[in-house]
Amino acid sequence: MTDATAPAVRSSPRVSGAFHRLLAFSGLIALVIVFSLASPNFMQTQNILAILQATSVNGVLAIAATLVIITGGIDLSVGTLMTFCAVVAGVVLTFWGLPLPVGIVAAILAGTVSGLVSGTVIAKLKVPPFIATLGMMLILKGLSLVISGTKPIYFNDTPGFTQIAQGSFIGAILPALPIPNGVVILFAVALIAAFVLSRTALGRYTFALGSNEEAVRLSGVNVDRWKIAVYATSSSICGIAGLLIASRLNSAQPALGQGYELDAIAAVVIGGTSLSGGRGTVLGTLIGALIISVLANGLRILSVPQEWQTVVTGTIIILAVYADILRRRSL
Amino acid sequence: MTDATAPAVRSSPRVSGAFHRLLAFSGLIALVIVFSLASPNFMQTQNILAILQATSVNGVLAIAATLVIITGGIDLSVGTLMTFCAVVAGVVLTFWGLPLPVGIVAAILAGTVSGLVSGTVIAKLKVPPFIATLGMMLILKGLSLVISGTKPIYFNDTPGFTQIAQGSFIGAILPALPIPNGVVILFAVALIAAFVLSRTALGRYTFALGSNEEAVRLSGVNVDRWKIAVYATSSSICGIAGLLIASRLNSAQPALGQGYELDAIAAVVIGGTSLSGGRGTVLGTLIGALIISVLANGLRILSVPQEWQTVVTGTIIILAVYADILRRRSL
Amino acid sequence: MTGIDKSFPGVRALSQARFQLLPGEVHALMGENGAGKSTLMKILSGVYQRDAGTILLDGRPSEIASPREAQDRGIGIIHQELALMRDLTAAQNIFIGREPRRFGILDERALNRDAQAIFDSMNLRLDPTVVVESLTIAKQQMVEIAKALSYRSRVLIMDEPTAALNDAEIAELFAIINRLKAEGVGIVYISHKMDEIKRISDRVTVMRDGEYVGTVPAAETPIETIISMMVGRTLGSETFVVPNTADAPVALEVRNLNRGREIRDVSFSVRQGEILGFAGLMGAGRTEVARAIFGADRRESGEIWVHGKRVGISTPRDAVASGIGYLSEDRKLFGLATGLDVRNNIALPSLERFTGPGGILNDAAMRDAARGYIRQLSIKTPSETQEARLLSGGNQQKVVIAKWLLRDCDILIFDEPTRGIDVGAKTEIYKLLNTLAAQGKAIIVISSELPEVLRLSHRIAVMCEGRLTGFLPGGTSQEEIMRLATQREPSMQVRHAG
Amino acid sequence: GVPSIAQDNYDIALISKGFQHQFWQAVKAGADKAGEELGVKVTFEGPDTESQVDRQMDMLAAALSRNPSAIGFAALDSQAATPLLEQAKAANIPVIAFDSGVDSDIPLTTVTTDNVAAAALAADKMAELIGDEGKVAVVAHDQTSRTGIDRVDGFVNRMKEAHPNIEVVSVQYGGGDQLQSTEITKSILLANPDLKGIFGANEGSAIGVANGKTELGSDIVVIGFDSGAAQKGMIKSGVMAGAITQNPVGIGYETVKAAVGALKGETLPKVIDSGFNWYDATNMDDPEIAAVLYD
Ligand SMILES: Nc1ncnc2c1ncn2[C@@H]1O[C@H](COP(=O)(O)OP(=O)(O)OP(=O)(O)O)[C@@H](O)[C@H]1O
Ligand SMILES: Nc1ncnc2c1ncn2[C@@H]1O[C@H](COP(=O)(O)OP(=O)(O)OP(=O)(O)O)[C@@H](O)[C@H]1O
Ligand SMILES: [Mg+2]
Ligand SMILES: [Mg+2]
Repeated sequence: MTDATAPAVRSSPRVSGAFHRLLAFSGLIALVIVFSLASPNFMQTQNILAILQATSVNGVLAIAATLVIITGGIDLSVGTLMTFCAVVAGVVLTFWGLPLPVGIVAAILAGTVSGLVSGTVIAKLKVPPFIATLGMMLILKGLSLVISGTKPIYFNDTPGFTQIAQGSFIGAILPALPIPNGVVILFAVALIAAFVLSRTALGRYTFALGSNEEAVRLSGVNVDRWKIAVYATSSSICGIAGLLIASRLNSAQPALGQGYELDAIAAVVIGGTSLSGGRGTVLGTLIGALIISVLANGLRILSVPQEWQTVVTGTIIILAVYADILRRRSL
Repeated sequence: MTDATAPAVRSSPRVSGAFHRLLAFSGLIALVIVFSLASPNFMQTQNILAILQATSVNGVLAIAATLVIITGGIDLSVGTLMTFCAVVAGVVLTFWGLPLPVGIVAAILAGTVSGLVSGTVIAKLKVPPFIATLGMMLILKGLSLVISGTKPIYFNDTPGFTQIAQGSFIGAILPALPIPNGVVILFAVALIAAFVLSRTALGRYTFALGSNEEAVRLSGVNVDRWKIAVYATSSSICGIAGLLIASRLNSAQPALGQGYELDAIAAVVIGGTSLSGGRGTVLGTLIGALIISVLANGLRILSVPQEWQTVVTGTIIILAVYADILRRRSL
Repeated sequence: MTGIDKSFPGVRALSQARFQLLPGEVHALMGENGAGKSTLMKILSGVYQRDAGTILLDGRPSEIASPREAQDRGIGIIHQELALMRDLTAAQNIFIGREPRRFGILDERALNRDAQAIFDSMNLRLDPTVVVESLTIAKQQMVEIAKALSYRSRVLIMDEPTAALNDAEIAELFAIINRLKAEGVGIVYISHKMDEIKRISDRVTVMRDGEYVGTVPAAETPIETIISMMVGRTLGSETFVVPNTADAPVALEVRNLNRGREIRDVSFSVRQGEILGFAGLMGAGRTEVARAIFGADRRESGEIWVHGKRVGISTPRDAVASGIGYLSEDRKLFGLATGLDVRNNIALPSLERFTGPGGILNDAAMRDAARGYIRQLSIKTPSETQEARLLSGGNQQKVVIAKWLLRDCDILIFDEPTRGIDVGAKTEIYKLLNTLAAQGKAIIVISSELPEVLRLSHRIAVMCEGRLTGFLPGGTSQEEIMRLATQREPSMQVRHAG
Repeated sequence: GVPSIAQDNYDIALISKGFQHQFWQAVKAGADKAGEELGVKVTFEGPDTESQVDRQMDMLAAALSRNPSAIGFAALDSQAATPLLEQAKAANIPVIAFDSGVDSDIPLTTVTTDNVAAAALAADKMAELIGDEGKVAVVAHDQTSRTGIDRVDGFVNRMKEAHPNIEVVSVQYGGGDQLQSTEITKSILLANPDLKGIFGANEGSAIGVANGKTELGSDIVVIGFDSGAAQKGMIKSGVMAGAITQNPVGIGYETVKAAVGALKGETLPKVIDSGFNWYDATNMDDPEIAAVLYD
């Protein structure tokens, strides 16, 4: 047991983290190559921007879902929560006529509060996350209709509002690169989330909870508080998604949102995060979300009939995950 | 080990199984009482039959989902698979003009085959159930549109077809009790599923897989084969659901189905089956499905505005599960 | 088995390993934690596939591609980590894959009858219809043994079967082993308990770092020789001086603790610098007491005083805040976040210490701290970023110890601290406990190994059926402990001793 | 019709509000027919539900990336589409609106049905059939989509204005899902035993209403919307009194035709009204009615 007896640990040559991460892109890259060869319209700047723009909302939602899924939970309410936050922004900006920053803060705060509620129901009342967030999904769906008066709320009186997702700060500086703000926000959210996950106490507890909640509790950690914090953080990110989609549509559409949770969770799982918790990355989720949008866009560009688009998408999602499994196994 | 040293196993006085099961109904009974008091129209025979009829499709789907969920898996494809099986019945009966029994067998067989595919993808390729069945959900959705020619298929040439769900064998014998066949089929499926789960090898391995798959493998059991068998069985039951819905609508509607998986899974979880596998009952699922239909029916009977219906449903789903948690804790 | 190689990502578990088993012999397989014993046996039982080497069964080269094939060839195994289906009953676990059927339908009556027959043959009182999740680890272990016996194998591998058993159960197991031996069954016996090796085995094979060291006859070889083969040097057998802690201040006092039938009016205190051993039979309630003090389970009544102040402990967080650390007896379930790496497991209770402004973690400081303990406790791991679940059992245990050391608790409760830990490491841990006590920490050690309790404790508390039946001085005898451990009523001895 | 002349490989992308429903499939059929006759390539896409405004934006964006000759667009929310329509304009891609209008001057023309007027006609027919008094209900498909709002408003307001003795006791939404609409109908009927009629505001809702009526053995008056084999059968068998039909095949056909016209530089009227009709057992086999019905 002393240094003399403990043998040097013979670690086999490890594939470097960076290379590993690059390989994770392979499914995405394969898709991009296939579509580029199949259609000259695919690799156009405009189309790339369209794909990124189409990824922004689902990407942000998927990042929110990633946090919760790493704890071993699930959040079915991300879609309707996004809508709810958008409607809250609509009420604050259009009905009450308050200035833009107030609306932005209100939307994100609406997310936070909703997350505190689901988190509390899950952590304190011990209701399984699936049920708690299913309930929240319905509650938020109903509330969005109630507070909006079942009508879309338009942001015509808040001129800057469409700029949130549709404007382009980067394009204003570098006209050659008119990347919409929505995409920039997606990447900013991803960076921050990745940082939180890897470098902060919140992130560490997120992984720990998913790994073995009982062990965390017996380590003297306030498990409930951290779990609620994770749901609140995740839901605040849904608030950002709400602002993005409202800005893209220049309106808060109260009926939209249900069904989006499935795409978000799919992106997370395609990205290699395990539904049983304890592991996952924001980068993976981003790739997962991109795979979904590239597929949808590419099949449309190729004018594949819509019923076949669905079949192909289903098949490729399975294959992409299978390829990822093979890759991991071979490492 | 000897009598002297081993203390008698101190099992706390156990509430008898029957009583325990009765208590599980409490949420359902509470709802029924509330609605009966609130509206005289609720406790009418006709309305009770309407509720049961409304439960039949979701109930059968939920039973299918129960099997898979007990193994620790999930099946997102139950809804679109149901549709696919209905469309297959339509093709066989209406397009090909074959006799009714052939159509029934074809629908169930379509389910079995689809289950064999998902089961194989999950067991052999190790694709997580969430992704495998998400992919299948999309594939089946597309295929239903493709083989139906994106049009509903009507069963007007197969006169007995509507009888499957809408007729009433019992009513023919006891006119006072016009219970539709769809409801009888639901209960028959429930009985058989309960029997399979508790008394057959398939059922035993279903629980064993959800309890500790690795231990089952180490015990020398052919885990893959049994897992595929569970998915195939579950999907065959979706075939029955397909026949039920097609019979009720007298048509196979290729566009319907997505979204039904959420109701089915909700029924399972409300019924006390754990999403992490290893435990669950068909009776619980049946109660879960009934809770969902009673809620929907009762709120409509009370003419609660639809947006509020959603809010109330969400709240009650959470409360029902919370009450169940409290009940278990107090036992 | 000859020339067996096996590598895992980042680890070479076996290299040119070798093992030979004769019919009707008990062959002990020895080695330090992580030496590769379990891995070698998993290869023999079809769980893992070897990278290289040959396996001969009855002199013929054989491939064992799956656990099923191993069973078919008459090789049975009791795994080190319990491999039970927690939601199934004991009988259902035992006969999984071989359920008796009538007309294709499961025959539960026959199933339970057959299981009961096996339990009877083991002198085990256990209801075959009880769900295994509700059993104690010891009982679960007995179910595993019953399951292995039910296969009627020619070769039976037992990977640390006694880690969770008490002496009476061990005696019963040995009787079973002797019976099997007489029937010509070859038994591979893995254990870290040296006395057992002498008692039960015919030959001993020692492994070190995945390599074969040698095979010796058990009877003729002194324990010291086996140990030095295992660790590659001789260990001094330190004897510990019992320091006088009689006037040291009381660190922890428990008054009238109650919880159902598991804990009945338990009162005791521990002084700074004192090691209080807790002895008792399986199910005596020692773990329950520890968990109740730590706030892991709700207690019905009772007060807890730390350093003379009454503290309200209702969650483990309160306990940790009061300076109490608890090392659980089931590390897989309660001790380790198995998906996290070693570093984060060690830092888990102390994360706040490494948290800077904005909640940002100081990973470098965490790494240094973790490396310190990896060195201090000789935790065998490729690096501090290895996932905890990939460590061998003993090394996982050390990680859990490290996390409480890093948390710097004044009061430490060790529940079966050396379960599944090799001799070398055990000595290290004993030394460690003594050092900690010498530093003034109050220590409670719960152990089912009486020699361990006797060797470590300054004072011994004995429990029976939820009651404290008495306190004994450190140097007492096993007989004295057993007397109190089977005594139903509290003794004359002063209840608030200490 | 029109002689089949190759039109320089025109590629026309139609982005509709839906895809799987029979109404949209009929629009697609009309568009395909025009495509074949005029020798142009036509693609047709739409989101799963009429609330998925952003999905429709993604479809429109992908269609623009394809750089089509012209675009046909049925906006779920006309404001949301403005930036993309601007993009189309900048790329000189003519845009034809169909089904409902777009609040913008970019579309060269709009091929549409007046849903409010169509639903008002349904209200008048309902009043006529129930003797201008009593309780009625509406089962609609969507609470927030344009057609959902217009048809509910058209029906309810017409009742208020022209038929004061009729009370609309319940308006519920079943997402156009036949089964859900069936359950809703049964609840409404059970809660209001004296109900006289229900208006099903689109195809799925109408079939659901008729199903619910059959399952309960009720004898209320059912008025539907749109056509399809099921509704036609129900009207023939008397379960449904009649229905309003739009002319979806005509909408699809006219949209493609207008697009080709625009590409050839023809001037187009501001609105192409595709019209609507009441049909019941008595007139459904009339040639001009049969022509606008679809299976
Ligand atoms: N699945 C695995 N993946 C990676 N490494 C592993 C795996 N299983 C075992 N190892 C490593 O292989 C080595 C041998 O482990 P093994 O479990 O065989 O040791 P052991 O002799 O049984 O130890 P103990 O006495 O602690 O049980 C250890 O270094 C361990 O960390
Ligand atoms: N999870 C559980 N469910 C039901 N009963 C339990 C559970 N855990 C412990 N018990 C029961 O509580 C009593 C006290 O068990 P405890 O584990 O505290 O004993 P112990 O003295 O620590 O023994 P061991 O040496 O087995 O750890 C026993 O009768 C045991 O069967
Ligand atoms: Mg081992
Ligand atoms: Mg214990």
